[in-house]
Amino acid sequence: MYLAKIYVTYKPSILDPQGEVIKSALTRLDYTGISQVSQGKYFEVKLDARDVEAATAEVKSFTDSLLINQNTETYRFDLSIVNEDEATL
Amino acid sequence: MYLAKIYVTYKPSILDPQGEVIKSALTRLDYTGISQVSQGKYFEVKLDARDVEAATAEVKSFTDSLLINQNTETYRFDLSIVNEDEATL
Amino acid sequence: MKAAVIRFPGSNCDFDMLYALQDFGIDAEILSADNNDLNDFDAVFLPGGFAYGDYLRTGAIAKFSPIMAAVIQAANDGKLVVGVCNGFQILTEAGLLPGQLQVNKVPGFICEDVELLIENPNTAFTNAYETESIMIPIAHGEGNYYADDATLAQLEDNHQIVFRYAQNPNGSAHDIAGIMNERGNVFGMMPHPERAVDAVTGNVDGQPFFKSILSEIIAGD
Amino acid sequence: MHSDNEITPEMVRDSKIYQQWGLTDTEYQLIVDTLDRLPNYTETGIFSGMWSEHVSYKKSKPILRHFWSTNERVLQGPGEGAGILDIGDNQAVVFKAESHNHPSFVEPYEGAATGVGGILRDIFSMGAQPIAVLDSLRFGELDNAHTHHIVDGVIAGIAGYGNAIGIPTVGGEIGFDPVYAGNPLVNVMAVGLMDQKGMQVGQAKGVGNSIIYVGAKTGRDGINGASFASAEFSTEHESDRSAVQVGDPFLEKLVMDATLQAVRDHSDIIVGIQDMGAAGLLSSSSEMASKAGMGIDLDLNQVPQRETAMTPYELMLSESQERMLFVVKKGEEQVILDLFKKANLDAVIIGRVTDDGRYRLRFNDQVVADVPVDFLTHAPKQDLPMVAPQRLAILKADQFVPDVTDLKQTVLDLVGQPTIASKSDLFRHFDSQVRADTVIKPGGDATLVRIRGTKKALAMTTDVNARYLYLNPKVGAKMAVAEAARNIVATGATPIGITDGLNFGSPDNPEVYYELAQAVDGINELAKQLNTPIISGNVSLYNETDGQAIYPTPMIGMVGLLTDVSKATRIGFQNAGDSIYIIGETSASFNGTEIQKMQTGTIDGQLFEFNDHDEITNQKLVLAAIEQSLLASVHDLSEGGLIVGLLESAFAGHLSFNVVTDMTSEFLFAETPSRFIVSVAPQNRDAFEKLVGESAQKIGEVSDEDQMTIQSSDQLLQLSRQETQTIYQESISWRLKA
Ligand SMILES: Nc1ncnc2c1ncn2[C@@H]1O[C@H](COP(=O)(O)OP(=O)(O)O)[C@@H](O)[C@H]1O
Ligand SMILES: [Mg+2]
Repeated sequence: MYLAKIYVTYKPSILDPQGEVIKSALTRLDYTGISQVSQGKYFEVKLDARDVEAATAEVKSFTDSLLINQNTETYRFDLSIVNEDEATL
Repeated sequence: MYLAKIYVTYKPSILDPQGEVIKSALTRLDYTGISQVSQGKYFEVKLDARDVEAATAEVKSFTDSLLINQNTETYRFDLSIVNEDEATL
Repeated sequence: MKAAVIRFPGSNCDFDMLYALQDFGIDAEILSADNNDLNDFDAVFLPGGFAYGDYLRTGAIAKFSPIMAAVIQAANDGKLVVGVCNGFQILTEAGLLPGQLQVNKVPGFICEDVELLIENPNTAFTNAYETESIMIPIAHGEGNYYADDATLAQLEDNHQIVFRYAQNPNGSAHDIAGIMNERGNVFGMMPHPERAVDAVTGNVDGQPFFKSILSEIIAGD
Repeated sequence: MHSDNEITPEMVRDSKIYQQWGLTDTEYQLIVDTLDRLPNYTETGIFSGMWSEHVSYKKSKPILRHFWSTNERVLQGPGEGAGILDIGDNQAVVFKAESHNHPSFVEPYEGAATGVGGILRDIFSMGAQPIAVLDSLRFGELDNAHTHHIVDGVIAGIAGYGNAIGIPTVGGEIGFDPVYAGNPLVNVMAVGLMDQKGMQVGQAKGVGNSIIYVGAKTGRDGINGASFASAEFSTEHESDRSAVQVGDPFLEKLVMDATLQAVRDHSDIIVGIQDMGAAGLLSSSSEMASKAGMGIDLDLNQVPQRETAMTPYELMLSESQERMLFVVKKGEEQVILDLFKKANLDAVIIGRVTDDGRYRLRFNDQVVADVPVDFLTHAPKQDLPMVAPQRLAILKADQFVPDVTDLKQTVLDLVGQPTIASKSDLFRHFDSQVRADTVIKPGGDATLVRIRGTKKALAMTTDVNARYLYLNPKVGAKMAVAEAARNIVATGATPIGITDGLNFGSPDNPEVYYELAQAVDGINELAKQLNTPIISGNVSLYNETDGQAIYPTPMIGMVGLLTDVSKATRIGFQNAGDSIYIIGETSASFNGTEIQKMQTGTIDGQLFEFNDHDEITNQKLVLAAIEQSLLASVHDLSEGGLIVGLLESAFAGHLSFNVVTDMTSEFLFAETPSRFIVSVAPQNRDAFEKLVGESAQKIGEVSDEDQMTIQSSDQLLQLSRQETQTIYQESISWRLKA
C-alpha cells in the first residue's frame, strides 16, 4: 500500500484571495514579520499499486485529471510505503 | 527569512465529506486501487524571525489561533530558511 | 424542438431553469447526469447548484459525469449549450469554455441583484434585448473569472464576452459575467437569468434572455 | 471509551458515572427500581440521553403544556417533527424552529450549519418540501475579535449549508447585546409545503415491520450532545467537548430528494419517517415505538459505521448528521432500499417493530439493552419552583427621557447601532432566491414566498426583543408575538401560526423558571386573539456563562397566508407626492428601547404598556386597506421607533420625506407598539381616510429630493438621505472590519 501526499498550490501568476485575507488577518493580530501567505490544498491518498513506478504514474494521472485545475494550479507529491491501517499524520 | 510549510488535516474522528466524494469520483474514473482520500489544507508562509526557535514559536502560535480550527483540525509543519525572493514550490 | 436541463447530484436550480424554459414555451425536461445520450435534444442547459457538493473545486467532479461526453458532442454538433452559475463552472472545467471560476476576490458567497452590461447584443443569448444594461441576481462564492492574458485578448477580439458587470462584484478579469465560445453556441454566465422572468418576483430582465434562445432554437428547427 | 464488557452494572452504580451523563441519583434509583435490577452501561447511557432536558423536556413540559395549539387550520400540532397547517387547495404548510446555541459557540461554522441541516430534516421527514429557512441570531457587541469570529462563522455556516442544499434563507433577525457574548443564540426555522395526502408521522406501527436506516454513516460525532446542550456552560471547561458534528449539505440534498420521492411514490408501504436529531438513533427509534404503543428490536451490527470499534453506547448516542429512520411494511423493504441505493445512499434494515413494548438492542449476538419503551421515553417530570425575579420588583415606573439636544447626531448614531443598522452585509451571504419563488426579499418586514401554480404566497418572519422581556417577561413576550404579526400584516398576509424558540437560562433558578412561565403565558394570550396557534417549537435552557443568564429570549417564528400575491405590499416609498400616515398612538415608551440603551449603556425601568385591543384593531385596519389596494407602502414600527421606520421606508424606496408632527422630538424614538407607517397615492387618499377615520394621522409627504425633513413641535431635523443611508448600510461591516 502506498501513501501519496500531494501538495497543490496556485501558479505564481495567479492571485490567491484567501492567502491575501489570511495575511492581512495575521498582520492585524500583530504577527508583523509575515511577508507572504499562500493557501493551497493538501491531499493524502492511500492506494494499491504494483510497484513504485505504477503508483507514481497513477498519482500523476489522477492529480492531473481530477485533483488540480491546470489553468491555475500546480503540485508536487511524495510517495511512501505504508501498512494497511497505519495512521497518516 | 523563513518559509513554513504547514499541512492541515482533519482529526481522525471528524467527518470529511470532501474526501469521501473525491474517493468515489476516483473510483468511478477506474482508479480502483484507492482505499482512502482525505483533503486538507496546505499553507506556505514566509516570515522574518530572530532565529529558528522564534520562527517555530510564531508558526505554532498563528497556526493554532488562526489557520486551523482546533475543534476539527490538526497539523504539522516544516520550516526552512529561504532568500527574500526565492520561488516557493 | 426540445431542451434538456441536466441534473447533477447537488444541482439545485434545475427546476428554476425548467420552469423558466417552459414559461417561454420551450419543450424542456430534466435529465439526470447519469444519462449519456442527448440525441433527442436540440439545446442543453446546465443549471446552478453545487454539483457533487462542489467538493474539491466547483465543477471538477461533475465534468466526469456520464452526460458530459454527450454535452461535448452536442457542443461540437453546434447545438446550444448553456451553463448558468454552477453550469458555467462545469463548462469551464470540461474545457468547453476557456478559463476558470475562482473564489471571489473578497471570499464569501454573495446573493444580490447586479447590473450587467450587454457587451455583445448579436448573440443567440442576447438578440432580444433592447437595452444596454439589465439587473440580474447573482448567487455565488466562486464567480471570479480567470483566464490568462492571451485568452482574454482572444475573448475580447472575437466579441465572445457577452455580459460584463457594471460594478465588478467578485474580481472577475475584464469584469466578465458571461462568455461564449468562438462558434457562438456554447455560453456560460454566473448571474441567474432564470430568477428574473416572473413579474411577481419583481424583476423581468431575464425574459429577453430566454426569448433570444427561443427564437434561436426555432430558427434552427 | 471502554467497551460494555469492561464496565459492569455494579461499576456504573459505584462510580456514579451516570452523574457525569446528567442523571441524578433519584433518577438512577428510579431506573433500578423499575427495571428491578441494576442497569448496565449501555442502558444507563440511553436513559441519560433520553432523560436529558434537551430530549425529554422534563423541566419545560409542565409549562409548554399550556400552549394553545388547535384551531380549524391545525393538521398537526406539537409532538411531531414539525407542525402542519391547512392552507386550502389540499395544501399544507409545515414549520418548526430549532436552536443550536451551544454548538455554535464552540464551533460557529459547523454549529450553525448543522442547525440548518437538522431543522430541514424535521420538515422533510413530515413529507414536506422545504421552501425556506429563517434565522434568529444574538451575539455579543461587535467590539471584539472573538465575537467577530462567532458572527463570521455562524453566518458562513448558515450560508454554507442552506445555499448548497438549495433552500433559500429568506429572512431572520440579528441582535447584539453583551449578555450574549459568552452564549450566542443561533435559532433557525424552516418552512415546508406539502400536499395534505403526503403527510407522514414518526410512528413505528405494525408488528414485524422493518426499521430502515438511511443516509450518512455513524461516527463518534457529538456523543452526548444532548446532555451537553442541557448543561450550563463554563469557560473553564470550554475545551472539554465531544467530537464536533460536521454537516454535509450535499449528502442531505440527496437524502431529502430521495425521501420526498419515496413519500410521493410509495406512501402505501411507508409506515413512518423520523429524522435523527438530538440523541440520534436512540431517540428517533424509541420515540417512534412509544408513539405507536409498540416495542422495537434493533441489531446494532447492521448500523452503517464510519469509524471502527464503536460501542453500542456510542452508536445509540452519536449525533452524526444526515441520517433518517423509515418504518416500512414487512415484505416491501426492497422497493425503499433500491430507491435509496439509486441515489447512492446507504439504506439498511436494522431492526423490527415488536408488540412487547420493550426497547431491545442487540450487539454481537448479545442483548445489550432491554428496557420498557415508555419508561425510557417518559422522563420523570419535574415541577420546579418559580419566583418573580428580584430585579422586577425594584424597577422604577418613570420612563426614560431621551437627550435630543443634538437631534441630528442622535439620529445618525442611532442608525449606526448594530441592532438598528441594516443587516444586509450579513444576510447577503445567504442565497435568498434559489427556487425562484421569493417575492419580497430580505430587507423588508416579513419575507414573502409565492406558491407556484397558485395565487397564494406565504409570509414569514422571526422576531423578539429580549430587552422588553428582561423588563417584563409576560408583556415582552406578547410584544414579540405582536411584532411578528405586524411584520406579516405589513406584506398583506394574514398571520396563521407560530413556532417558537424559547431561549432561557437555567430552569433550576426559580427566577428563570418564572420568566419562562410568564413568557409562555404572554405568547399564549396574544396568539389566541390573533388566531395563530403555536404548532411547534424548541426549548433551549441553560443559556448561561459563568452563572450569568441571557435575557429571556423567546424567538417567535410566524407564518402568514396571502391569498392573492398580486396584493403584496412592501416597506419602500413608491412615488413622490404620496401621503404618509402613521397608524396608532405614540406615547412615552422609552424603557427598554434602543435609545435608552445607546444613551445610558443599559436598559432599566418598567416596560411601557401594551394594549392587545389596539394591536389587533390596527392590524385589521392595515389588512383592510391592503385588501382594497389603497396602500403604496406599509412598514411596522419597532426598534428605534418612528424615525427608524421613516428612514427604512425612504431607503428601501430611494425616496425622501417631509414630515410635520405636533409631538416633541424625543417621541421620534419612542417604541410604542401597535404602530405602522403607510404611504398612500393621491387618488386613494379619500378612500383611505374614510376607511381609517381617526385611527391614522397624516404626517407628511414622500419627496424625491435627497433631503429628508421632520418638523416636530420643538425642532427641525434635516438629513441627507445618502449620508444617512451610508451609515445605516455600512455600520455593521465597518464594525466587523475594525
Ligand atoms: N439573519 C438574517 N437573515 C436573513 N434576513 C435577515 C436577517 N436579519 C435581518 N434580516 C432581514 O432584514 C429585514 C429587517 O429585519 P429586522 O430589523 O429584524 O426587521 P423588523 O424590525 O421588521 O422585525 C427583514 O427583512 C429580515 O428578514
Ligand atoms: Mg418590521
